[in-house]
Amino acid sequence: MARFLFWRVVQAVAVIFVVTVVVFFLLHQIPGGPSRGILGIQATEDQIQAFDREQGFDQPLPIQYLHYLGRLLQGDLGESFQLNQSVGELITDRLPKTLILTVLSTLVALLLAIPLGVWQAVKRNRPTDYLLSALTLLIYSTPVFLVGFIFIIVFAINAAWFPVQAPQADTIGGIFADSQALVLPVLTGAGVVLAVFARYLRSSVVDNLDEDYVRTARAKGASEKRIIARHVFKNSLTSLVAMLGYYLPVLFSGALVTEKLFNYPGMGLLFWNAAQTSDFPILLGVVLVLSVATVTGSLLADVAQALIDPRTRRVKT
Amino acid sequence: MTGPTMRRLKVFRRNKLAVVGISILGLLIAFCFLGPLVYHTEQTLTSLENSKLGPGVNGHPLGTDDLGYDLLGRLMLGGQTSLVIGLAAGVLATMIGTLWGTIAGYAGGWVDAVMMRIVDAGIAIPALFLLVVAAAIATPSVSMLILVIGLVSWLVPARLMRAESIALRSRAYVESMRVMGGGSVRAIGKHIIPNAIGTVIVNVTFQIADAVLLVAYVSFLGLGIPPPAANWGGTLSDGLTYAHDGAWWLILPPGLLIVLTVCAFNFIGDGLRDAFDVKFEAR
Amino acid sequence: MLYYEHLSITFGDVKAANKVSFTVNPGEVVAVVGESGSGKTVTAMSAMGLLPKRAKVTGKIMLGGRDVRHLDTKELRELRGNEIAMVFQEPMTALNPVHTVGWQLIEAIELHQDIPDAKKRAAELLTLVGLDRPEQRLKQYPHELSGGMRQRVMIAMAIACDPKVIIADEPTTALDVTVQAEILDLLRELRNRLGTAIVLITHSMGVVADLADRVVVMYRGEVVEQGGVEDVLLRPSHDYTNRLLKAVPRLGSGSRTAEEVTEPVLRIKNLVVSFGGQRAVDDVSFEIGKGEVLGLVGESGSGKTTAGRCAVGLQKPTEGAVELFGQDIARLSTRKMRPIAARIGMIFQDPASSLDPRMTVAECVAEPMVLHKAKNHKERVAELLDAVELGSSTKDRYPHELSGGQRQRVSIARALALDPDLLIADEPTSALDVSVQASILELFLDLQRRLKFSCLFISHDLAVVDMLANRVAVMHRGKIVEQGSRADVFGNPQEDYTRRLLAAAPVPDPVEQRERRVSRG
Amino acid sequence: SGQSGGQNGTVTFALPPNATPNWILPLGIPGHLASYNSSIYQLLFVPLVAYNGSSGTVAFDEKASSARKPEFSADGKTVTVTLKDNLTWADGSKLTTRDVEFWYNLVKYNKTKWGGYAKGRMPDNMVEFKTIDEKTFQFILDKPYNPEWFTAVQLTNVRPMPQKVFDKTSADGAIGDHDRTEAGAQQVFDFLVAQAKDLPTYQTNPLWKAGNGPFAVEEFTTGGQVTLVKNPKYTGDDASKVNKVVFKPFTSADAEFNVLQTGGVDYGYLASANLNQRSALESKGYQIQPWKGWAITYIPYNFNNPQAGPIFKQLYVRQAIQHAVDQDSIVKNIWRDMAVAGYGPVPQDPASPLLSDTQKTNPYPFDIAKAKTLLESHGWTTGADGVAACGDPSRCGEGIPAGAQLKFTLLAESGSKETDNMMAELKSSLSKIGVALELKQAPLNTVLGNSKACQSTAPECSWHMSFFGTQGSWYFNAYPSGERIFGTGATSNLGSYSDPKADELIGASTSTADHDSIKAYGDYLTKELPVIWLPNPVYQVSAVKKNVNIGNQDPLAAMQPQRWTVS
Ligand SMILES: Nc1ncnc2c1ncn2[C@@H]1O[C@H](COP(=O)(O)OP(=O)(O)OP(=O)(O)O)[C@@H](O)[C@H]1O
Ligand SMILES: Nc1ncnc2c1ncn2[C@@H]1O[C@H](COP(=O)(O)OP(=O)(O)OP(=O)(O)O)[C@@H](O)[C@H]1O
Ligand SMILES: [Mg+2]
Ligand SMILES: [Mg+2]
Repeated sequence: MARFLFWRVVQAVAVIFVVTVVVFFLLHQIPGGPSRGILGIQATEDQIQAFDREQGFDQPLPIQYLHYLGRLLQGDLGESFQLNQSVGELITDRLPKTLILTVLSTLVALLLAIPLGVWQAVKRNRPTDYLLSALTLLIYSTPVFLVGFIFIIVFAINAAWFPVQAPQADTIGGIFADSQALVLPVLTGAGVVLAVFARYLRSSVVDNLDEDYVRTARAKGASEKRIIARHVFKNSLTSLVAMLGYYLPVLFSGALVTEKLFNYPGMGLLFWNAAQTSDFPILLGVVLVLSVATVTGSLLADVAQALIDPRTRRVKT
Repeated sequence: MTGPTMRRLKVFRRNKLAVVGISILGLLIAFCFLGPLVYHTEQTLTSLENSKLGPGVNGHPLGTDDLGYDLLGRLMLGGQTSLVIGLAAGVLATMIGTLWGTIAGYAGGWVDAVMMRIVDAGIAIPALFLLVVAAAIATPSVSMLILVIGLVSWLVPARLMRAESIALRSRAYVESMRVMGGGSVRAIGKHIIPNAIGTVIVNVTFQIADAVLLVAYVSFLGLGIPPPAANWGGTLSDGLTYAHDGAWWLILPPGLLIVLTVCAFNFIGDGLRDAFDVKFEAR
Repeated sequence: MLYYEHLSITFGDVKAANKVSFTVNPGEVVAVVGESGSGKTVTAMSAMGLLPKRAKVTGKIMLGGRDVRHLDTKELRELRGNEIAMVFQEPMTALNPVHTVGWQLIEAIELHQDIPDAKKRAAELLTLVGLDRPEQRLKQYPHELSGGMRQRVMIAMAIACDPKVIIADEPTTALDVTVQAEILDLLRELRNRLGTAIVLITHSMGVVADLADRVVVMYRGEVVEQGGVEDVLLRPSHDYTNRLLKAVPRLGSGSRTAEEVTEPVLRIKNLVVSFGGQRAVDDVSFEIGKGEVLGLVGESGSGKTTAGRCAVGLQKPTEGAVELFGQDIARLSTRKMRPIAARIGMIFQDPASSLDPRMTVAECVAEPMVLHKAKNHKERVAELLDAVELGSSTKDRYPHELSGGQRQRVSIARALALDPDLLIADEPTSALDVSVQASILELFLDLQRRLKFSCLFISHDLAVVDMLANRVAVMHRGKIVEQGSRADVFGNPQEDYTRRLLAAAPVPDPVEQRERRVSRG
Repeated sequence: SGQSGGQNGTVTFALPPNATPNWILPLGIPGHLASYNSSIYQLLFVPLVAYNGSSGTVAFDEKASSARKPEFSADGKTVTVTLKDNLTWADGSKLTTRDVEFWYNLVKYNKTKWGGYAKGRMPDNMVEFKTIDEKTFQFILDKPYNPEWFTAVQLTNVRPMPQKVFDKTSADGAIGDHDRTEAGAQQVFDFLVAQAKDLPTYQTNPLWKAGNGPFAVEEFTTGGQVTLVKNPKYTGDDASKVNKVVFKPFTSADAEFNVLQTGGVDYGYLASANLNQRSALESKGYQIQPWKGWAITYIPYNFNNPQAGPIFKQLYVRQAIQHAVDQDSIVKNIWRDMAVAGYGPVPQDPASPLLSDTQKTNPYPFDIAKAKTLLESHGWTTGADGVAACGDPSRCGEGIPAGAQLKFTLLAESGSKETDNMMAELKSSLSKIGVALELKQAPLNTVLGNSKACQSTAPECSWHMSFFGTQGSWYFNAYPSGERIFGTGATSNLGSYSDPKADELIGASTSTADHDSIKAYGDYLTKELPVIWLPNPVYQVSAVKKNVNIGNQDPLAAMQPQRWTVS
């Protein structure tokens, strides 16, 4: 196990390295370079040159990359071109916000998806199942931005049940204190993955209900409820959790839309604005953080599967 | 060949939602590709004086959009783009993913490790990033979107197929073929991919649905194909700008079409999943 | 205690059980035997109310004076595990992989009993079924136990609430003879101590002879004969029972002799294979001469399959050498390996999975010819199918449309397609019931006499090997402990392990088996 | 909630997306010049000379300045400035010429690091700083300048800073005359910039509390929320009438509009697409006020592009293209009247005495037929693909081969519905005269990065036309001269437009004192079409709570919140 872990970590580091290389070189393929855009149309030639010199854009790309890597290894993600803050600061500022939203969204999605998926599995191929299938698909196929938009118009502006903005506080405590303002953004975020989770869980529960151990449990005299809750559920959930690791990027794209609509400056928006302004250090930093998160997520998923769930070792039929 | 095919058809037909999905898809394709032959509209020259007419005004059954294009005609045109991108990108992603995953799973060892770490790296780089960079390097066009969407979405099928491939490569029928002196190409082409075809086909339908949604998302972010080209997502996100005006006819129809398309493909996928599931009839 | 009266069970058009009637008294072991698919499992399961909803049931199933069929869900739950318990065929999948053994055992206890210290009781149960260090075992997950241990956990779970009836569905098929003997002893002790009635479903007449008081023989959904174990096994009255018993291979009935190996077709020298530090095959050497059948026997997991896989290059040896037709295969490139591959045939342990489900029978059989670009496929395929007694009608069928025995014949036909000089047959009959097994063995012997190929025949069924082999090698924990002519090894075993193996193999004669058991101690 | 805005004299102002304030030092450095930064720091540190257009025309605003109107010597080479008497820094000391000299020294010795620097301009054009007395000083210039231009374009950049607080080289270093030596000035400059780069300390750093403006910082978060409170120590004659101004950041215009609809801000904005909501907003207590910008909007032609350049160099081609732009329709249908048609290089709204008659009357009105004739008469014929091709090179013009097509790519800024639609409309109407546009979209920064002034051989010279004017292409200082956008070789002359006559007229407009010179310049470029003139959109469409009186909004895009009132 230790050896396996060691190699997976080494591989994960390699993956992150590859990601930085790819992202770095891709960014520099954008024609025109960032200086003119960053400094604005009013900037003079001297300033542009000074900026390029300062950022090392006059050096060959591989050298620039090595410089970047060198600073990265010292934990320095660089300075934003435009925001007058270091990328490290910006990310520590924004990451918790996005995390709150995505974690809550995921939890809500799970809370809704679990009973939904299980119920569908129990009633599989019956009208209830079809109805719920259609419903979850409807949610799934409505683009997030439309869902958020409808929520705002209906529940915030017209009915005024909830605020139109996500919590505006800067502290985590402050954000949670304004819990009412969290409702709409969290629901919007949950919509993105709810249907996916529900469908995944349904098929997983259906598969598990066919397993022999369910028959064993029945033979013991366990009730159907107990079988679902204590036997099937845990089996299905471990694979669902394993899948969660890979859903980070999806959640992240969803976060951008929620952040834009609900005036909630998080990672998605940081990334998006940086993309708009060619703020390379931020782009690199955000992608790096995301890739570390994703790679760690998938690593944890692999390890969790190898550790907890012996079924992954069995050749599946 | 007829045996299993007929059986699958039967199972597929028994899934009512799948049949509904196929019918919807047929109607949508007819609407987008045959519609313009019957219903001619101007879709290149703008007509600002006719902008945002309500449904039925001046002979525009669904009204016009903010540049004065007839909306019904625009939806047909936009549907072509959305469906073509969706189908092509979905198929492309599945093809790349299938081959990649199968080879990685079959080869195993360090080849597998390297190939799958590349997939990990791909998953770790947000699709959004690639879209932004691609849009900055080249103008979005149908083929570029197909390529980019295809390139960001082959990763999941690759993972799926790797798992399948690992399971299948140690099946006795693959091993027995190797004992008989068969090579890897035959093992992958003749045994592994055909036996994972259920997974592949189901995956295609989901990929297509996702690609249609991704096109909408891309348009919402302003990274879509520039005018006068149209796609449903673009029409929808443009329409949202005027939502506060009460211009519902700019939102509802494209929204509905997207929902219908995505649902149709998912329904079909569900049906196919059952059709290719050997256990299905035993249940 | 439990009795069935005119029980019929149908699935759609399939009549799985037809007017089945028999009785099980307290403290009695009733064995249910019969060919595969004859309705043994469904009949037993119906007593627990565990049949799928599709099943249509008529007749009576009386348990402790109540008809199971008329109980509601709650009453059924009260019954299950409490009055009647079941040990399932597949211990591998019958336990929940994500819960500890203790959790599952305690669940079984607490569902019906209000015991303050269920954990202690669980540990007691494990001790009762003969597992050491029970406290520790409780914390383990199913995959951390061996097959035999899992089977014992299943039995512990079944007896958790002292049920009046236990149904044991092929409780020992997955196990080797020594473990099998222990489990049978355990069941016997339970019956003796608690007076439990046991319904025992099995293919093995040896097991029946060992444990049963009475026997019920089923054929095509119907009970064709029932009676005391000695009556049925020694003086069968029904035609099918007769056939069944005749098909059972017996140790000591073999007749083949061994000669000096002169020109070895396969030579394995000091073979070692390790999996993550564990030596699955440990310094094994043997040779097979031209036209000779070497039987490789030993308990489950002793490394037989692994050795066989090394012989054909499917498994890379950790140490040691494999020579095929005088060439060291480790040194051969893939291209040079091809002509050698053409001279080898292999039959895999599991016939169902060795055929591509998406290829027709003809395509499967033709595959080696396609690979080696041989001519006239069509005629050759027809010839081969003919040789294994498969009609031409099977040619265009898919594997799932065949029975287990038919599938096994297809893989034999395929293995023989290129007239191999060496055949590796890995438990070619383990998945079959005795009657089908008998006809396949017959066929094999016939072909081997005619075609004169050499063969490595892997099996844990000593009687089968006795019938086919010229020489025998016995494996134990990765090592070959004894090797010699069939007559020497089986008739005059030198090694302690070989002797134990022979002693543990039950014989299908209740009288003889009783004597053997007593002498074993 | 919040039907009545401006509670307790507080006004909440909505910032546009992606424009969060992040600089406080009154010396801007490149990359930190966003207009909201200067809007904020000039409320803390009063500039030497302020201009403002809220009176209806852009003019000197003495109240908001720290000096009286500068006086120029007759030869136009000496400026004499007298500081106002009543302004004091937070520590109670008076504003003196030393504070101006401090600024001058810092800029002189650090000019390349300073954001406002351009070669030949300040401080290059100032030969000497002469202290007369505590309140009076002189700048000696290198040559005569148009006083109006020099005051409006150059002196507005001068920011007196509290020398007694700022003149040090480290946080706990001693105050001295470090700025008077080159090395010392550089150390001080670097120290101040380093302090300004520490955004999280803006709220607490004593440097930023030393100002003399009508406001003081109460809150300045890294997320971009800034709260200014009325400065109790302010001694000038422009004291704030509101107690507090909150600058609130927004992640998107949509999010801001949602908040606006629930009354969450006092002074916000809306997209022109949402103007139909006007009455709904008015019923919620808002007033819609377009905020006009002192700007022009245009699409530059890349005259140095090897293929398209020779075509663009033909005036008749530019005339035909300009004739094909239906500005009125764009203004009405796309901008919903929140833009003003533009015909030349001088801002047309608000009105100014600098506008030439030619530009007022528009020499190239929308006329497709005329545009077509212009092209046809010069040897262009429209092919089957609808694109005009040169059939007669002798008539088409120099450097245009036979068969050359009027096919151009237009790289336009993304992210705005109005721009998208304007570009679509442009493409559509140009296609009617045989000009094919291929539209590309990219974020503003990418568009700017891609539209560099370039030599024709350089690879980056492949662009044809570009649009970056969703909020106006070019914002002028108070005096709308064109040396930086149309002068030969100027950095912001993206399309490399070059015309000796234009250069001459530009030179005159910046060095002579009368209005005729700039009118002559405007007249010439209106006719010459160095770019495609387009409607100039308003700076923003503001929605202001009815009980908050903001007066006229300054076309120079600055704010005077001290003059707002809450009733
Ligand atoms: N769930 C089911 N659906 C349909 N048919 C079934 C089902 N379960 C069993 N059968 C059929 O009922 C018949 C009897 O099956 P059963 O499992 O009782 O056989 P068995 O005697 O236990 O055989 P084996 O020795 O192979 O275990 C078979 O033909 C089988 O195909
Ligand atoms: N691929 C593998 N990875 C790890 N361990 C393996 C692998 N294959 C076999 N083993 C282990 O090697 C040992 C020998 O296995 P093998 O399959 O050769 O046994 P066998 O004698 O054929 O048993 P059976 O009679 O049950 O078929 C077992 O302990 C098994 O768990
Ligand atoms: Mg059975
Ligand atoms: Mg084996």
